[in-house]
Amino acid sequence: MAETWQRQSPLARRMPLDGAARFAMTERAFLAKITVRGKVTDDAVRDALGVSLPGEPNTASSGEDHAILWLGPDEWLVVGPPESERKLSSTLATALPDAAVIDVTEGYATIRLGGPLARDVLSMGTPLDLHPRQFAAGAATRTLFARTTIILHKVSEDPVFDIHVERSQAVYLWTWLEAASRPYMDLNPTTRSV
Amino acid sequence: MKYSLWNLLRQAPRGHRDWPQAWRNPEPKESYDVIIIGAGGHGLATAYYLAKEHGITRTAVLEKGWLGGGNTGRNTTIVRSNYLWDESAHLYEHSLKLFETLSQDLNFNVMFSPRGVINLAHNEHDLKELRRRGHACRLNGIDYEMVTPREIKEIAPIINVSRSIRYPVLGGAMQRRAGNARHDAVAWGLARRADEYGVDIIQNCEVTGIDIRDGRVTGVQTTRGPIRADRIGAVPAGHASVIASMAGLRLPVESHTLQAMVTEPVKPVLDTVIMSNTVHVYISQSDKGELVLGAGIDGYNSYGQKGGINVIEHQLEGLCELYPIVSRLKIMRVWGGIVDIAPDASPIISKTPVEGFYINCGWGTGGFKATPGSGWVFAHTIAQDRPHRLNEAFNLGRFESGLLIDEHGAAAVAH
Amino acid sequence: MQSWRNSTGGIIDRSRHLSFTFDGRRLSGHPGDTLASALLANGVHLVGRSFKYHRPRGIVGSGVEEPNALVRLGEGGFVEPNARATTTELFDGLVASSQNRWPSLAFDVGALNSVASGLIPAGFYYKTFMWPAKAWTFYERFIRRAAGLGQAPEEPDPDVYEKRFAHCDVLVVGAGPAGLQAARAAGRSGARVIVADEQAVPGGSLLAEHVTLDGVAGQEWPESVSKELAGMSDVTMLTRTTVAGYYNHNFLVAVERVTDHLPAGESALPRQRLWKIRARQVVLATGAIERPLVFPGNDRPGVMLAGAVRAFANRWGVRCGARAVVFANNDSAYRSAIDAADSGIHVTTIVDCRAEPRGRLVEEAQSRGIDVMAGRVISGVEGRKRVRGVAISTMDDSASAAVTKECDLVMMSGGWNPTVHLASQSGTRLAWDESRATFIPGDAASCQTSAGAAAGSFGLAQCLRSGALAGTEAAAQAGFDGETPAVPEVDGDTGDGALDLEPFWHRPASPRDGKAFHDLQNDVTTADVALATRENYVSVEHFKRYTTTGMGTDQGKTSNVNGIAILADHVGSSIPGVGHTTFRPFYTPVSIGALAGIDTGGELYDPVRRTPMHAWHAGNGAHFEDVGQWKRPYCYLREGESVDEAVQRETLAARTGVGILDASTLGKIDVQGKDAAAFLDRIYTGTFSTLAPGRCRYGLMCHDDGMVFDDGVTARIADNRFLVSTTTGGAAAVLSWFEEWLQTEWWDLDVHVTSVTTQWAAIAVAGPKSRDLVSGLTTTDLSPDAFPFMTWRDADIAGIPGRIFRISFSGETGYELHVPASYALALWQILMMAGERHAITPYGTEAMHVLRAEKGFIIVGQDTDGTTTPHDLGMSWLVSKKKPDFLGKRGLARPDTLREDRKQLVGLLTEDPREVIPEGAHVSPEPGAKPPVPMEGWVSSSYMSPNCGHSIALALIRRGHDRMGESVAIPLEERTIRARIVKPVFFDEEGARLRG
Amino acid sequence: MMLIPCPWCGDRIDAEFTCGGEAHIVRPDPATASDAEWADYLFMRENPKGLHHERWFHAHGCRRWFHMTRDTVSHRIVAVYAITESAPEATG
Ligand SMILES: Cc1cc2nc3c(=O)[nH]c(=O)nc-3n(C[C@H](O)[C@H](O)[C@H](O)COP(=O)(O)OP(=O)(O)OC[C@H]3O[C@@H](n4cnc5c(N)ncnc54)[C@H](O)[C@@H]3O)c2cc1C
Ligand SMILES: NC(=O)c1ccc[n+]([C@@H]2O[C@H](COP(=O)([O-])OP(=O)(O)OC[C@H]3O[C@@H](n4cnc5c(N)ncnc54)[C@H](O)[C@@H]3O)[C@@H](O)[C@H]2O)c1
Ligand SMILES: Cc1cc2nc3c(=O)[nH]c(=O)nc-3n(C[C@H](O)[C@H](O)[C@H](O)COP(=O)(O)O)c2cc1C
Ligand SMILES: [Zn+2]
Repeated sequence: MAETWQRQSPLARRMPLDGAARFAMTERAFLAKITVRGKVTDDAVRDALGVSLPGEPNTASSGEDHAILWLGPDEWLVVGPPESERKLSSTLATALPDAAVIDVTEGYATIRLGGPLARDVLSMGTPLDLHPRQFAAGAATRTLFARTTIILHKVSEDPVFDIHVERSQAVYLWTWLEAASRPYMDLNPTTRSV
Repeated sequence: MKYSLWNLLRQAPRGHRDWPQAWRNPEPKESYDVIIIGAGGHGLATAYYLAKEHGITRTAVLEKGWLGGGNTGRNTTIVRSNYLWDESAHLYEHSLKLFETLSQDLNFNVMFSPRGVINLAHNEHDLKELRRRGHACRLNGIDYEMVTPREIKEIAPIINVSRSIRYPVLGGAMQRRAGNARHDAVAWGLARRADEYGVDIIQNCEVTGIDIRDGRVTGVQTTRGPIRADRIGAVPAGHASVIASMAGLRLPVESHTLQAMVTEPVKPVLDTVIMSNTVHVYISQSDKGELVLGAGIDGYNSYGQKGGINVIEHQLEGLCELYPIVSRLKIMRVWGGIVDIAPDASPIISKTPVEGFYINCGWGTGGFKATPGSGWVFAHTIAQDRPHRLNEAFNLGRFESGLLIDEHGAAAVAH
Repeated sequence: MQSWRNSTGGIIDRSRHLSFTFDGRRLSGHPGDTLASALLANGVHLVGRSFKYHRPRGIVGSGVEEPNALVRLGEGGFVEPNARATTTELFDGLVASSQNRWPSLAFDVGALNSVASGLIPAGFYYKTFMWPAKAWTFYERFIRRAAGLGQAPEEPDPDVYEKRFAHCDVLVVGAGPAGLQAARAAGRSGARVIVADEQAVPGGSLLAEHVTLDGVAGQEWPESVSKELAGMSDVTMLTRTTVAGYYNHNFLVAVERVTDHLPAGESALPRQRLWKIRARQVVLATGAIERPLVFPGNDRPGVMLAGAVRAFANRWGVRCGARAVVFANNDSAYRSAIDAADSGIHVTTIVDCRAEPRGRLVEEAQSRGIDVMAGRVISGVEGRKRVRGVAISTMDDSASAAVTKECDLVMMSGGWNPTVHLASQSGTRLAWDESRATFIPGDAASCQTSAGAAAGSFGLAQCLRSGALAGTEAAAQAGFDGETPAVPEVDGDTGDGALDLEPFWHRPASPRDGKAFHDLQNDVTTADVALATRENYVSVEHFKRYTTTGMGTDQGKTSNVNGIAILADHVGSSIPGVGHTTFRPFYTPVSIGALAGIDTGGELYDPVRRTPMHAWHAGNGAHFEDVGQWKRPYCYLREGESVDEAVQRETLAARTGVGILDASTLGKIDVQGKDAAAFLDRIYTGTFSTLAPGRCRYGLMCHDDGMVFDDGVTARIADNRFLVSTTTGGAAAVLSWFEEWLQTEWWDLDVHVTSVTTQWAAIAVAGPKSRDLVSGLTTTDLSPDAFPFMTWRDADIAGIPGRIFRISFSGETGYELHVPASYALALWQILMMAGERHAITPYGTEAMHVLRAEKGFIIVGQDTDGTTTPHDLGMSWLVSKKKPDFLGKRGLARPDTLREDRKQLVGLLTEDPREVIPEGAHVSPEPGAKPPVPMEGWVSSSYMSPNCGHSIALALIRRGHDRMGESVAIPLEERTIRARIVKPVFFDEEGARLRG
Repeated sequence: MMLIPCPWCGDRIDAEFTCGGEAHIVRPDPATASDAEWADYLFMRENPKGLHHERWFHAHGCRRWFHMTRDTVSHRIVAVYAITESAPEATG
């Protein structure tokens, strides 16, 4: 019978890139991800998760265990620790009776990027302006990336970015990022962040 | 003076001093029997066939810019007739046949070059669609053959038929009688001949209004004054809605920018035309040596002859997949045209609710190939006040009754 | 070796030698050289053959304007045709060769065209090659071979390319004095600035001048400004970067040549990088391009732009000749003459078409012993592969007045054209400026301005000032206020840039004059203009296309204005009256590789979507097909098996034992909210509000014209929640369709739709043994009574929390198992193991297609085509008559959708049961007729059915529903197949298996 | 490449959106609409040269539909307004 260890994340076969000084990339497997749509109040969310709703478009709010990403005027993505999706969806469903709560944990893969080149490599794929003035830590949005759609979350100013991408396209995105960063992995950082 | 090698030889020592004007620049007269709006290929062909086939020569062709400067002058010159539905197949085939003798007919070399057009299939569904179209073509008497990747590679050695690319070439369909014609020459040759018949081609004359009395047209307003006529044929391509609105009509078309481009000229590398719907790119090489490239439309209404770079990028990504040697060639010029897209990707060649007002539009991304045929049936429609058998189905009424001629499969990518 | 190189002067590194070859000849140059400057240093002037007449051609300019010196670079996959020698940076080992000549540059057979040139004026091909009618393709072959310039590479490109987006407050295009000042001003304000210049180092024309700015040598000043800019954290200087296209809303595209100046393979960096820049404000400081003069023989190697000769001398320390004659209509040529003379060229004469040239420059030239011949023009050039002398005559050409001067270099200057390409692309209209005889930018389109020579200021001090002002203003417009930087004190500048120009466009040609070219690259002469005029190709656009003026790789940088002027003269109009042609991208040609970036080559071209079981499929013989972006197993090949055999085996196995199919790609949409049921009632032709939770129902979706566009099974999960399934290819479109109706029309409905396609993986288990197999893995009671057809249950499947659906597209007893995607591979493997005793068979999409065709189930997109209604499919039972409205209802009630003679879905049985009708074949009532043969339908699906033991087909045939039992003909190329119209169900008509 | 001001996400490149064509087309009552009225609703368009009220969908962003008034020649964006609103007066 199936055991938890038989769970396979979409990027399980990929070696993390560890060019920490320049560009690092790794999968964050099995994070719980819940889409919330509809009428949601800040109070209810805060009561349930201890995190408030992000107040502004293109932002996320984060607590110890959870991050809530604004994706649209009636759409949020709640991200929680691995294996918590069942509990998280029922908590949310109870707390938010007027909202649709959909578990999409398995529908998305998450890739974490870091290093001084991360912004440059991202700029090769996304038309978003990633200048710290425009896209500071805590910013989050859905956007176009190369030939797919991603949810981009700037986790910290170091910088660290989390990308959530539809599971079936995770390998594509990984391959793309790997190819885009390849010329720089053996070099000093030479691209310019603009 | 007739265009011929003999006359070229005679003119050479005289520094070509005696060649006459290809067409006149007449002043608009007060009235005509027929006014054609738009001196694109279709408008000029209409005027030409009105004269040639129906003896109507008191015709003015009004053009807001320079003749042939619309989509006729900015298309990728692909001419073929392998359409799916009978109605389209018959119309385009009629046009292809006219193309085959157009140079002689016009005494102007339009460089019709039946070098073959290949449509590629990149998946099972494509193959099915091509086969279906092939069976239809065969029964319609239109040449069509399925070709294997190996055969395609022989015809076009620069193509990559490896199975390892994203959308490998699984096969294709070829129409050998299809090919290219020189876009400008088609417009110029038609203009010269129509002019010989006495047709007034009036450039820099924009139609700004259509005069209607008791549900009948009586003439037009133009930037060069009013001109009277009780039959008006509008062939304004991308501007069809603008003209129609002057007659109080709305049309089932939307105007979009369609871009095309050329590389720097190189020695011949490709002697046929290759189109691909799935990879969204088509390619041929002009006689001057440029690779002529096209793709799909920009996704929003536009009357600007300039599109977005993203369309170009995606098209060239596909091009590099299929033809790896092009990567170091350079794009020299990119331009756009305004195409009028109909919901079923088929044209409208029709009478309208306004008597004496006829419309020919909706050719979208693919009407160059129809230039002579479209003019031929439109001339008939205007002269007889009823459609010819070949354009009967392409009426405006089909949108009301629901009998659309859905050619998306055969027309998807521009051509 | 470099006998034409001066020992001092210029900004090249004489301490290092770079070796390169041209047509196999080994030559040398220095870092800082372009290929052109190195060739000239070696005394090489003849570099190519012209496009049409194959005339010998030399280097004319010193930058992007170059019309002639196009060479082929590199070898093997690294070949680049049509590279401008004047902008190609020299590196060690560079290999260049000349183009468009055979067998050699010095002796070119194509030059016969020159002899026959009388026969091939502009547009000659329109007038001949028409007889006999089919002969054109014969002539065309020769024309094609003669045309084209360089040769394309024959191998794939080994280099990689990169694209990236960038954003800035101010983009400065051009880093000449104006651009650098603009960048400085904007940078100091704190704005985010990008400066792009196409050259290897910033400085623009300053690099070719002898001046000082605030006491710093003009050739060094740019470096000092760059240093200042480098210290600003939000300023980016991009050199070797050409801004090539200007798009809507200040979106510009630039190409950076990252490693083109390095030997092939030396750097791991991309060859080129495409910058896609969104700028709030743009300052165009793109400089100006010198205009040639049009006179007979002006194409001979050794006839050069005066400014280029000056640049070669000042920037590269190269003398372009020993003895020069200057031909000018303006003052700037005098500066070039003076600098040329100072560099060691013996400048004997300035032929000036102005009647009375005067001023300080004239005196200074004369003081160097240069003879100024006023009111004169060059009327002819001697020499073929190199200038040997010129004939000088009066304006009105009294031949008797002609004198000849020996020279090996002619320096010409017809004035300057501001580089307005990008300004014009941006939508700024150009205005004709009479005093400078050129087009300059008129009122700028929004968020953009031109500065320096690009705006028509030709004096250095003015350029510096206008740049500083433009930069300050642009920054302010973008919300950054700063002080305008001071204008450096200029010393050595020779004036305010007033050219004192008197236009000289051409002299009416007489036949004995020889060819005078206004477009060197496309070989267009003044005689061609005359011909075009005579034939009434006088609209500037007709003129361009008829003569091909400006249609070469240089896009007329040196030819357009001259061409227009000569045309204006011929038609008796003014230059603004004639107007100019359209400036379009790209400013200079851009490689296709750069525009494609890394988004090409297999997976990077378009995402490959994979299911969680993909690796298993790949490891077990899957023969994949592309369905949209998905890879799906078409069948699984066993050793020695053909695709057809595999499909037959799999099809049979699913009806005799048990088969499993990876159905994960089917679209799945979670629909929830109080009005979910009402919503689906509007979307589907059928009714879903009556569906009980726990049950499933098949439905068709139509567009509002009544044509079928997707189908699938929908399960009611709870009162307010449904799971809609869609076709694999239609998933995204259906989701968008839902959103569109919900947001734009039915915003009163409380419904949310979310894609869960990849959340759930799906495995279809089909076959008489399926219950046995699945029940071994779950405690859920699968007996038909407890778990009937078209129901679903939450279930624990092999320890995985999932759902079981009792639905079947194969028409077989079967289940669809849905589990969270990460468990799907494990479940698949468990099923394979558990199914061993039933010889479980994974089957692919094709077996699935055969199975469903046996049952007469349709595939949208295969058995429908955008003109097919539910009634045509025989599915009227799925179209509600009770609902007041649903999408498509009214569309289905139009006269032509109601007709009885529409094409309707039927089955076909061939007379010969082994014969499989080719898919796509058409049915004809008169199969033997001569084309056009009438057609009354077509075969949409056709297979050999191993379960029926004969072939089966689905077809859409006119009035088909009324024609059961009728025999029809399907004419093929070589024979006609006969078949009988039957109901479109071939297997288990009662559905015993489905329900059993 | 237009810069489209999404009412929710702010300025984004046009490639993130899909254009839904002419706005404010009223779906007639299917029970009473004539064939001509239905054809009008399905297919007939103003397709103006100049200001165009149209619908856009932020497909790669917030996935919201909204209205926009744009000049189809210059691509100047004149107004952006909610999908539930009717065309602003001033932009005719
Ligand atoms: C980039 C591109 C590539 C294409 N490639 C192909 C291809 O490969 N093969 C193919 O078959 N088709 C192709 N097409 C489509 C084809 O070009 C057109 O369908 C065809 O040329 C239309 O011809 P026309 O004479 O109807 O229109 P046009 O040539 O556009 O003529 C219409 C004329 O009407 C004039 N006009 C408009 N309004 C007024 C007014 N108010 N008063 C006076 N005059 C007016 C216009 O100025 C214009 O000259 C392509 C189109 C484009 C833009
Ligand atoms: N009277 C005369 O003799 C005369 C005439 C014209 C210019 N000039 C002199 O030329 C100078 C003009 O200064 P300026 O700063 O205006 O121009 P500039 O020519 O010095 O600099 C323009 C720079 O822009 C670059 N450039 C042009 N288009 C580009 C593009 N699309 N992408 C990237 N880079 C591009 C050029 O390569 C050049 O480096 C002054 O010194 C002026 O005196 C003199
Ligand atoms: C088939 C074809 C080939 C072309 N070849 C060239 C060419 O060799 N050089 C060039 O500059 N433009 C070429 N063009 C583009 C034209 O210069 C021009 O851009 C196009 O006709 C649109 O007109 P416009 O740019 O004036 O709006 C070609 C156009 C077509 C349709
Ligand atoms: Zn948005």
